[in-house]
Amino acid sequence: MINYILRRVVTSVVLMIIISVVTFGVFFMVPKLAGTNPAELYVGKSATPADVAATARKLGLDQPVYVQYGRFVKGIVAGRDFNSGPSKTHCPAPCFGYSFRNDRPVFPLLLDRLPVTISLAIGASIIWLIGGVLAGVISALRRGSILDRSMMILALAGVSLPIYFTGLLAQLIFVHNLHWLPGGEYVNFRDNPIGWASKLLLGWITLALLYAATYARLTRATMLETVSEDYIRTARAKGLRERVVIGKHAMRSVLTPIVTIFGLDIGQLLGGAILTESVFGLPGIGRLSIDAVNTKDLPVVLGVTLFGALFIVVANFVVDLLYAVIDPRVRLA
Amino acid sequence: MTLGPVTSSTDVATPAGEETPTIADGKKIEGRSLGRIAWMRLKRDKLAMAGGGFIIFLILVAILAPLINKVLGHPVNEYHQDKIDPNLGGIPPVGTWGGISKDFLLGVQPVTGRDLFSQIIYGAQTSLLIALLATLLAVVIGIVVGVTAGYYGGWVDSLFSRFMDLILAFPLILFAIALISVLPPTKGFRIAVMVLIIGGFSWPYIGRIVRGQALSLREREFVEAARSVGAGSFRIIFRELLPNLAAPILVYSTLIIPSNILFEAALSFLGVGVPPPTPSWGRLLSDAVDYYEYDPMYMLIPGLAIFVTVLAFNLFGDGLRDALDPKSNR
Amino acid sequence: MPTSTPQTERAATRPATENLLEVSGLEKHFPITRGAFIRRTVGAVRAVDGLDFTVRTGETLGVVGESGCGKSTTGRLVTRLLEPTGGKITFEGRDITHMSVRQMRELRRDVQMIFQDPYSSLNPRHTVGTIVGAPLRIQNIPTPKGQKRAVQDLLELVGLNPEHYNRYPHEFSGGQRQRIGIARALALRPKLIVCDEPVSALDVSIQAQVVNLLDDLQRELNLTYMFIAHDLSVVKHISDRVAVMYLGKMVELAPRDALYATPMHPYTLALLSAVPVPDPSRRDKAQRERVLLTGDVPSPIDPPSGCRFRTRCWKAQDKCAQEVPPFVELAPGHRVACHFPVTDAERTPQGRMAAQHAAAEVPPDTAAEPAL
Amino acid sequence: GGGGSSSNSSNNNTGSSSGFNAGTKGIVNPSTKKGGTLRIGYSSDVDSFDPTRIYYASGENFMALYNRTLLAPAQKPGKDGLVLQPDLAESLPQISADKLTYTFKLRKGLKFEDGSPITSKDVKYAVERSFAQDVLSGGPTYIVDQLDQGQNYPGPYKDTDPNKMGLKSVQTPDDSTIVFHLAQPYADFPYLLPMLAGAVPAAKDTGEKYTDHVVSDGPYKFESFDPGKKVVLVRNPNWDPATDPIRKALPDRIEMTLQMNPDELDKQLLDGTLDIDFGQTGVQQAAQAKILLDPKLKANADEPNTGFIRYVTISSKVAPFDNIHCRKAVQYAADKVALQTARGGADAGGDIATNMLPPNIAGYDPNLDPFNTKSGKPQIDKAKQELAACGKPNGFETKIAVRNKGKEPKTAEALQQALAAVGIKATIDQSDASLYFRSTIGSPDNVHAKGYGLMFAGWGADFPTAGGFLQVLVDGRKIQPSGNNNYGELNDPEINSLIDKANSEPDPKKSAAIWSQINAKVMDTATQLPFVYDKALNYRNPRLTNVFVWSYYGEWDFSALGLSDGK
Amino acid sequence: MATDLLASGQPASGGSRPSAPRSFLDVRDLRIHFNTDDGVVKAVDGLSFQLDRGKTLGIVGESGSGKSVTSLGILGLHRHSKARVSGEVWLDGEDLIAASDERVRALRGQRIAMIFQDPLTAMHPYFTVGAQIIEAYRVHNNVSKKVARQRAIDMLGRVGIPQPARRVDDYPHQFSGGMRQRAMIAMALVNNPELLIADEPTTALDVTVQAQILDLIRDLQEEFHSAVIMITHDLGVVAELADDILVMYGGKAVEYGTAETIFRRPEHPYAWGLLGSMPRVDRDVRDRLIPVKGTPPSLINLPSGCAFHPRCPYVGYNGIPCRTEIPTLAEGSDHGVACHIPPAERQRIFSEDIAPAL
Ligand SMILES: Nc1ncnc2c1ncn2[C@@H]1O[C@H](COP(=O)(O)OP(=O)(O)OP(=O)(O)O)[C@@H](O)[C@H]1O
Ligand SMILES: Nc1ncnc2c1ncn2[C@@H]1O[C@H](COP(=O)(O)OP(=O)(O)OP(=O)(O)O)[C@@H](O)[C@H]1O
Ligand SMILES: [Mg+2]
Ligand SMILES: [Mg+2]
Repeated sequence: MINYILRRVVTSVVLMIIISVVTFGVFFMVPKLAGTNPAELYVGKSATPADVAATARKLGLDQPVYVQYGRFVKGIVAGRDFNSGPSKTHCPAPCFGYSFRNDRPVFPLLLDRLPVTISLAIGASIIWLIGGVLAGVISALRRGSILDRSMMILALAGVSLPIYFTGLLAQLIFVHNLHWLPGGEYVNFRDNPIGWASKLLLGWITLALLYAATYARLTRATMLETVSEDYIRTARAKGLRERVVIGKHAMRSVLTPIVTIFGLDIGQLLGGAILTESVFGLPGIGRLSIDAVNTKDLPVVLGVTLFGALFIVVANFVVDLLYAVIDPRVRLA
Repeated sequence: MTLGPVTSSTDVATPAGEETPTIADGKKIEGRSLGRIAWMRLKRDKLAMAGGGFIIFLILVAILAPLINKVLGHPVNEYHQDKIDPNLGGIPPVGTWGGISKDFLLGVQPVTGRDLFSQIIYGAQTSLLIALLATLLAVVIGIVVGVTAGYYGGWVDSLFSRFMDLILAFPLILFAIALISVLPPTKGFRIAVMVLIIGGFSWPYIGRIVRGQALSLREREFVEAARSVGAGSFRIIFRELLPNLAAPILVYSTLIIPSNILFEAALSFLGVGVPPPTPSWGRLLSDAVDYYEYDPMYMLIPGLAIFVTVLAFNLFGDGLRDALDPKSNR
Repeated sequence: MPTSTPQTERAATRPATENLLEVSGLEKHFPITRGAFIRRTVGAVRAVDGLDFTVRTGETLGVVGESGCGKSTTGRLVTRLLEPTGGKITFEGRDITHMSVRQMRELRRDVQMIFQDPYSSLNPRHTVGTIVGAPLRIQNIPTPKGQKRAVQDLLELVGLNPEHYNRYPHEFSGGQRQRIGIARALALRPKLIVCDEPVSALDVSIQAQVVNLLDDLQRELNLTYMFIAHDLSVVKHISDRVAVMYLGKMVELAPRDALYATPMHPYTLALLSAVPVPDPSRRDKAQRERVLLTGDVPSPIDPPSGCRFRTRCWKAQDKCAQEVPPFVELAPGHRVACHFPVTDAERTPQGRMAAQHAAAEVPPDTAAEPAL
Repeated sequence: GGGGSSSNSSNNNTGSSSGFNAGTKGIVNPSTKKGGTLRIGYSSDVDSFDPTRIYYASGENFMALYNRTLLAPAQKPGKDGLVLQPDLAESLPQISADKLTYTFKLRKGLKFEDGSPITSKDVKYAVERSFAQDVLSGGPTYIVDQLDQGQNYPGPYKDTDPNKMGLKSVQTPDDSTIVFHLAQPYADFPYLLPMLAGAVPAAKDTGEKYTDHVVSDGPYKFESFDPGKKVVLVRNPNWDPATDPIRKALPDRIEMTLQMNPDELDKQLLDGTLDIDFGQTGVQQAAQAKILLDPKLKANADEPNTGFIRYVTISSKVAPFDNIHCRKAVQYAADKVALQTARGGADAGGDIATNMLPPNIAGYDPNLDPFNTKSGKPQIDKAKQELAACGKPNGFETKIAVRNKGKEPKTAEALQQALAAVGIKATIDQSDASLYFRSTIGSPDNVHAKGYGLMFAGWGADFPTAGGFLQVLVDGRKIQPSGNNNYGELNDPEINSLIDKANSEPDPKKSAAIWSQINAKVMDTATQLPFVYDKALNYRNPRLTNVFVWSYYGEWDFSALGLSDGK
Repeated sequence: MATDLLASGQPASGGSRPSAPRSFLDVRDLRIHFNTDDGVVKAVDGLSFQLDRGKTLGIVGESGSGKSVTSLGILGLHRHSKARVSGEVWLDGEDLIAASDERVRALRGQRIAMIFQDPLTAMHPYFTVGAQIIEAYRVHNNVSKKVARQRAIDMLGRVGIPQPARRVDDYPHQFSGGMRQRAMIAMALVNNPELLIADEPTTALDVTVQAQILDLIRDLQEEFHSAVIMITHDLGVVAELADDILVMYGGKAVEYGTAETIFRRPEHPYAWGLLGSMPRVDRDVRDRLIPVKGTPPSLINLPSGCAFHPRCPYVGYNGIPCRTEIPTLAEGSDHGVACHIPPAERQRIFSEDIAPAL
C-alpha cells in the first residue's frame, strides 16, 4: 500500500512537472512565435525600445526559456527574489510567479480567490451528487418506466444545456423578474452566511444541474450493468432483502466510477469554474484567470493554469487512493 | 487453391449451414452485417431519429444558409438602425419581443439592428464547421494514438496513456482561452486555432476508448490468427482492428460533437471565439449579457439554438450507442 | 457414416520416424514490469521453462496439463507467434528459433494454428470469404480458379456450405465457426497445425463433429497436429503420443496407450485418476481409487525448486527439492521427469488407495498456498 | 491620459445646478459640509497607486487626494478647471528669457504624512523616478523626453550618485528651490508636472512596492490597502489646509472597493450603496437603459465629454489611399450615425465629431466640417465621385485594423457595412488590444505589411492643450518604428512647420489659433476620419455634494466631493 | 424415481404422478419465457421433475437448453426480471411460484441454496469472503457478528480451506479458483440448506480440482442430507454424483431416469448422440466418434413437433409424426422418454445399433 502511494506520488509529481514545462513553454513561446515580445505587454504604450529591453531584462525574459523555467520552478520550491527598484522583493515559496500588473505574488492572489471557488464547488457538488445519484438509481430500478424515460430525457437535456445560457436565464428569472434572490457581490461565509448562500444558490443549482445530469446517466448505466452482475444474483440467492442487495452490494460497485469522475470533476472545478463564475459574477479563481487573460497578465495566467492542473493532478491522486480503499483488487495489486 | 476432389470430411449428412443460420424470425438472411442490424435498431428509437433528423436539417441549413437567408432573412451584416432605439443604448424598442416581426423572424440584434435570423443560420455554419472539424481532428488523433497505444501495449501504451492523462489534467477552458488570446485574432487563423485546440483537447476521449477497445481486441484470437497467417502490424491494425473500432469511434465522435459545439460556444462566449463580424452563437449570447434584462429574446434565441443543437446531437449519439452496442442499457 | 481403418493402425502404417519439429530447451519468460514512466522488470512469469520434444511427420502429439501450465505458450512458441526466451526450435531441419518476421512469412505456410475460442478467433467485421481468403491474399498464393473459388473449395472441405462465402461470423453457430477457423488454417496447406484447445468451447455433440473433421482432414491432407487440450479423453481419442505438462515443464511424454495404461509420473497418475468416468456403475470404484491432489498449482513466477510437482506429490523426498529431475526415457518412447517414478504396484487399486492417503497428508502449508 | 471639459453650453457656469447633465454645467449641491465616508466602486483593479506609474485619467484624478504636485489644475467646473495653479510650488514658475529654465520655489510648511518636511530633493527624486522605466513602468514619459537630453539617466535605483540626485537637467540649489533646464523651448512643459509624483521621500521609496504604501502629502493618506479588493483613505493629520489652496477635503474617510462586477457596481450606485464609480467610463448597458427610461434616475446622471475622440486613420501610404480621392471617398461613405450607435448612441456614446480637436481643447472649432458630416449620414454620390476621381469607380478592397475589445469590433463592422455600399470591400482585421497601439498599428512596417488602409483609434490628450492633443498624431517627424501615434504616417511639411511655430508660441491664445489652423489642414488631407467625441453616462449618488465635471480629466472631481448626510 | 430410497438405496418403482406433492421438491410444468426484441424465448417449457432429500438430480443438456434458467426459476430469481414464469414448484409442500416475494426470499439461502458456475464473478469483489458468508448467515439467523464470523470460519474449514481463521478476511481475488469455489460452497451451505443447486460448479476448474470439489459436494451432502441438483454438461460429472438424471433439450426434458438407466439403457436419440459424441478415457479408443449432426435449436423459434427432429437420424422412422407432434415424457414412470419411436423399438435400436458403437 505504501508502495502504491509512493508510486502514485511519483507519477503525480512527474505529471505536474511535465504540465508545468508544457504550460510554461506554451505561454512563453507562443507569443514569441506570434511575433510579440512579452515584455511589450508590461511597458507603457510610449515606452522606447530601450525601455522594453530593460523590462525584458528585469523580468528575465531575455534569458533562454529553460533558464526562465528553472527560476520559475525554484520559485515554487524555494521562493524567489524580484528586483523591485531600490531593493529586492522576496516572493516566498510557493512562488508561482509575480504579477507585474499589480505587483503581487501570484500565490496569495490565488489563495484569496480560493474560498469563493471552493464554496461554489462544494455547494454544487453536494447537490449534484445527491440529486444525480439518486435520480440515476431510481431510474435504473424503474428501468423502462415512464419515470425512467422522462428522467433520462431530462438528463440528456441537462447535459446539453450551456451553463452560460442556463445561468443567464436563471438570473433573469429569479433575480431580475421574480426578485427571489438578491444579486449583489459575493460575501464571505463568515461575514454573512445567509447572504453567502443566497448569492451562491443559483450558481450551485445551475452548475449542479449540469453535473447531476451526467451523474444520473452514469449512475443509471453502471447500476444497470451492476445489477446484471453475477454477484448481485448471488446476493439475491442468499436471500438478502432487495434493499440490501441494491443499497449495499450494487451501490458499492456503482460508487466506484462515481467517485472517480467526482474526484476529477471537483479537481477541474477547483481549478476554476470559469464560465459559472463569469456568468454569476463570483470572484473566484475562474474570474481571476479570465481577468488575467484579458489583461495579459502572463504570470497569473500561468499560475492559475498550473494551480488548476495541480488540483486535477491531486484529485487524480486522491481518486487513485480512494480507489484503493474501495477496490481491494487495486489495493493489493 | 485446389485440394483435390473433396470426399467425405464430414459426418454431417447435410452441410451444416443448410438449416442454419436462422435468426429470430426463422428467415434466412444473406450476409446481414452488424451495421444493418444496428440501423434497424436505431430506426426504432424515435428520439434518436428526431435528433438525427434535426442534425440533417441543421446541416442543410448551414450549407444552404445563403439561399435560405435570401428568402427569409436579410443580408447577414446589414444594419437596420430603424429597428432599434438609439436612446436605450440601441436595443429594439421595449415590448416588441426583441424586434420580432414578419420581416425579422427572430428579431434584431441590439446596436446594429442586424437580422437575428440570419445571424443564427450563419452562426450554425460557424458552430458546425468548427465542431465538426475539431471532431475530425480529435478522431484522427484519437484513433492514431489509441490504436498505437492499445495495439503495441507495453511502454508505448504507458507513454501514450500518460500523455492522455496529461492532456486531461489540463484546466481545459483556461488553457484554451489563455492560449487563444495570445494569438493573433484573424478569422481564418482563429478558426484554425480553435479547431486545433478543441480537437487537441477532445481527442483523448476518443483515444481512451479506442485504446481500451484496441487493448481488448488485441487479445482476441483473430488478431493472433491474422498474425499466424503472416499479416504484418500495419495490416492487422487497418484490416483487423479498425473495422471493429468503427462502431465505438462513430458513437463517440457523435458524442463529442455536442461537447465541441459547447466548447466552441463557450470560447466565443468568453470572447476568444471567431472574430466578428463572423456570426457565432456563443458570441451572440455573450453580447446578450449586456442587454438581457431589457431584451431577453436576444439571449434566448442563440441560447436555444445552442441547446437544441447540442441536444439533437446527444440524442442521436445516445441512440446510436444503444443501437451499436446491444449490451448498452436502455 | 464413412468407415476407415482404426486410428491406431493408421499411425502404425505411416512412416512416423521423420521429425517434422524438434524442440529442445525451449523457454519463455514473460517479464513483469511496474511503473508508468520508468518501467522496471520486477520478475518473470516462467510460462515455459525448458521443454524437449519432437513432433513426427503425420502424427498427432497431444499436450495436456492444468490451466496455466504453459500449453498455449508452447503452441505459440512453436508457431513463432512468440519469441522464445531460450532454447531451440527446428522445423524440417531449419532452425526457426529466432527467425525475423520477414523470414517467418515463408514458415507461416507450413505451420498453422487453430484457436480455442470460435467467437474471438474470427473477426466479426469480416465475411467468411475474407477470413478464409486472408491467408491466400497475405501470402500471395496463386489461385488459378480465382480466390473466391479457392475459398469455397476450402469451405466445402470443412463441411460448410460454399454459398456462405458472404456471411458474417455472427450468423454461424460455435461448431460452424470452428470449421471456418479450420478452413483458414488449411488455406495455406500447412504441414503442421497447432490446435490450441480447438474443441474446449464446444458442446459435447458439436465437439465430436469437429474432432472427426480434424481426424478426416489429417488423413486426407497428411497433416501433422500438435493437439493442445485439457480434456484427457479428447486427447486420448485423437493423439498418437501424449505429453503431460506441469508448471512450464514437460513431466511425461509417451505413446498414447502407454501413457494412459502405465503412467509413470505421479502427476500423470493423479490427473488420470481425477477424470470423472461416465459410468455410474464404476462410480464408487473410481472414487475409491482416485488420487486426490491437495492444493493448487504454485505460481509460475516463483516455481518450487527441484521438481516442480514436489509440493503436491506424495512421493516427494529431499532429493526432489534439490535436484531437477531429468527428462529421461524410462521405457521405449516413454520419457518421464521424475526421481521416483510410479511403480506398477501403485497402479493397482490398493496402491492408489495408499497414494491417496499419502497425498492427503502432504503438509498443508506447502501444499495449499494459493497461487498468486 | 485624458483631458477635456464639457463645453456644451454655458462654459463658465460655476453656480449650482441640478438635473440631468447638471454636473457638466456647474456644481451640483455646492456645500462645505465635512464628514462622512465617500464610497467609491471600481469594476477592475487599479494598475497602481504609485503616482509615478499612474497614467489614466481616473488615476490622476484620484491621486490628487494624496499626491500634490508643483503645479496642479484648478478644481473648478468648466474652463477654469483647465488652468494650472501652484500647488507644492509657492507660485507659477519663473521662466527664463530663453524659455529653457523653469524655476520653482516650494511653499513653506509642507510635510509628508509622517511629519517630515518636503524639500526640493524630494521633488527632484520624484521626477527621477519617472526615468526608472524598467522598475516603474506604465506612467507617462513626456518628462523623460524633455529632461534626459542625452544623459541616458537610468533612474534613481541605478543612480551612481550617493544621494541619488544624478539627473543633470534638474537642479536643487536649496531645499526649497528646484530648477528645470530644457534643451528646447516647450510651451507645454508645466502641463507635464501634474502627471507625475509630486514629491517622494527617497528613504521611503520601495520601488515597485511603493504602491502598497504611497507616502501622502495631500489631505488623505492610505489607511489600509487590500490589493484587488479594497482601499481606505483617511485624513492625513500632517496636511495643512493652509498650504493647500486647491483641495477642500470634505469627507473624513474614503473607501474604494475594487474588482466589482460591473453590473453589480451599477446596481449599488443606483440603490445608493455606492457614491461614485472610479472609472467613470459609463454605466453598463442594463443600467443605461434603466437610467434613461426613468426621469428620476436620469436627473442624477451626467454624460460629460471625456475628452476622447474616436477616429479612423486612413493611411497615406497604403494603396489606394495614397490617392487623396480614395481617402475622401471613405470620408463621404462613412455612416457616422452607425458608428455613433456602435459606440453607444448619442447619449452613452458621444456626439458626432467632424474634426480632430475635441471640445475641451482650446482651438476647438465646432464648425470645422470639411466633408459635411455633421448629420452623420453617408453621402453616397460624393463618395462615388471621389472613387471615380481616384480611378476606382467600382470600389476596391482594403483592410480595417481594429482592437478586439469592447465596442471596437462593432464600430469596425459599422464602417465595413457603410463602405460596402459604395463598393469598397473592407475586411476587418482584429488584433489583440494590449499590443494594438504599440505594434499593430503603432508600427508602420507592420501597417504596410498587413496593408491596413483604415485603422481605428481613440485618443485623449494627456494634458489639455491642442499641442498635447494633436501633435503626436500628425507630426510627420514623430513617426516612430514602434509605439507610433501618427498611424497614417501623415508627413506634411506645411503642417510640420506650423507645429513648430505653435510650440514656440508662449501665448496660449495665439498658440491655439495656430493649432486651429493645423487642425483644418489635417482635415484637408482626409487622412483622419473622426466620428465621435466620447461621452460617458455616469450616475452620481444624490447625497454627493460639490459634484462637477473637472474639465481637466473629463470626470467628476474626486477631491471636491462631499457628503450631504455626513455619513 | 428417486423417492423413498433413503433406506434401501435401491430405485423405487414409481407410482403414477400424485396430485399432491409427494417429494421434497416437486416441479410441475415449469415454464419460463422471456420477452425479447426478437421474440419470446421459451427457455424452459413445461418441465417437471421430483427430488427427495438426500438425493442428487443431475441435469445435463447442451448450452442454452435451459438448465440455468430452471435453477434460477426454482430460486425465484426471475421475479424481478421480465420473465414470465408459470407452473408449480413445490418445496416441502409449499408452492414457491405462488408464494409471496418475501416468503421466497426468506427461503432463499435458508432452505434452498445455490452454487454458481464462475466463483470469481459470483462473489462480490469488494467484500471479503468472510463478510459475504457472514452476511448469508445473518440474514437468516439472528446472531451476533461474532457468532456469525465463527460460523464462517468453521464453514471455510469444513470445505477444506486451510487456515480458515486467516483466510476469512481475504478478498475473493486472493483465492485461487478452486478455493473460491470452496468458499462459494461454504457460503451456500452456511445455513444447512435442504436443497442445494449447483450450476456447473466445476466447469471452470481443472480436473484435479474438479475431483476435489465433487468429493466435497458428495461428502457434504451425506453430512447434511440435503437434496442436490447438479447441473452440468459433462456426462462424467453426473455419472459421478447423480442418482437421477434429467436430459434437457430445447427447454424441455427429453429423457429422465436413474443414472444407471440413462447410461446403460438410454432411449432418446439425443441421449444416444451425447454418449456417442463422447470420447472416454476408461475405454479403448474408438476410431470415430458419433456426433449429433447439426446445431442446437433457437429457443425463440423451436422446430415444430419434436424439437430434436432436425438433428435426429430417426426422424420420420416408420412414419412417426416427428415434425408435427410434440412427444411427451411418459409421466410417473421412473424412465421417461419424450420420443415418438415406440419404446420397444427404441430399446431395440439402442441395443442393436447404438451400444456396439459406443
Ligand atoms: N503474454 C503474457 N504475459 C504474461 N504472462 C503470460 C502471458 N501469456 C501467458 N502468460 C502466463 O504464462 C503461464 C502459462 O500460460 P498459458 O496460456 O500457456 O497456459 P495454458 O496452459 O494454455 O492454460 P489454459 O489451459 O488456461 O489455456 C500462465 O501463468 C499465464 O498467466
Ligand atoms: N434474461 C433472459 N432474457 C432472455 N433470454 C434469456 C434470459 N436468460 C436466459 N435466456 C435464454 O434462455 C436460454 C436458456 O439459457 P440457460 O442459461 O438456461 O442455458 P444453459 O442450459 O444453462 O446453458 P449453459 O450450459 O451455456 O449454461 C438461452 O437461449 C438464453 O439465451
Ligand atoms: Mg491455453
Ligand atoms: Mg448455464
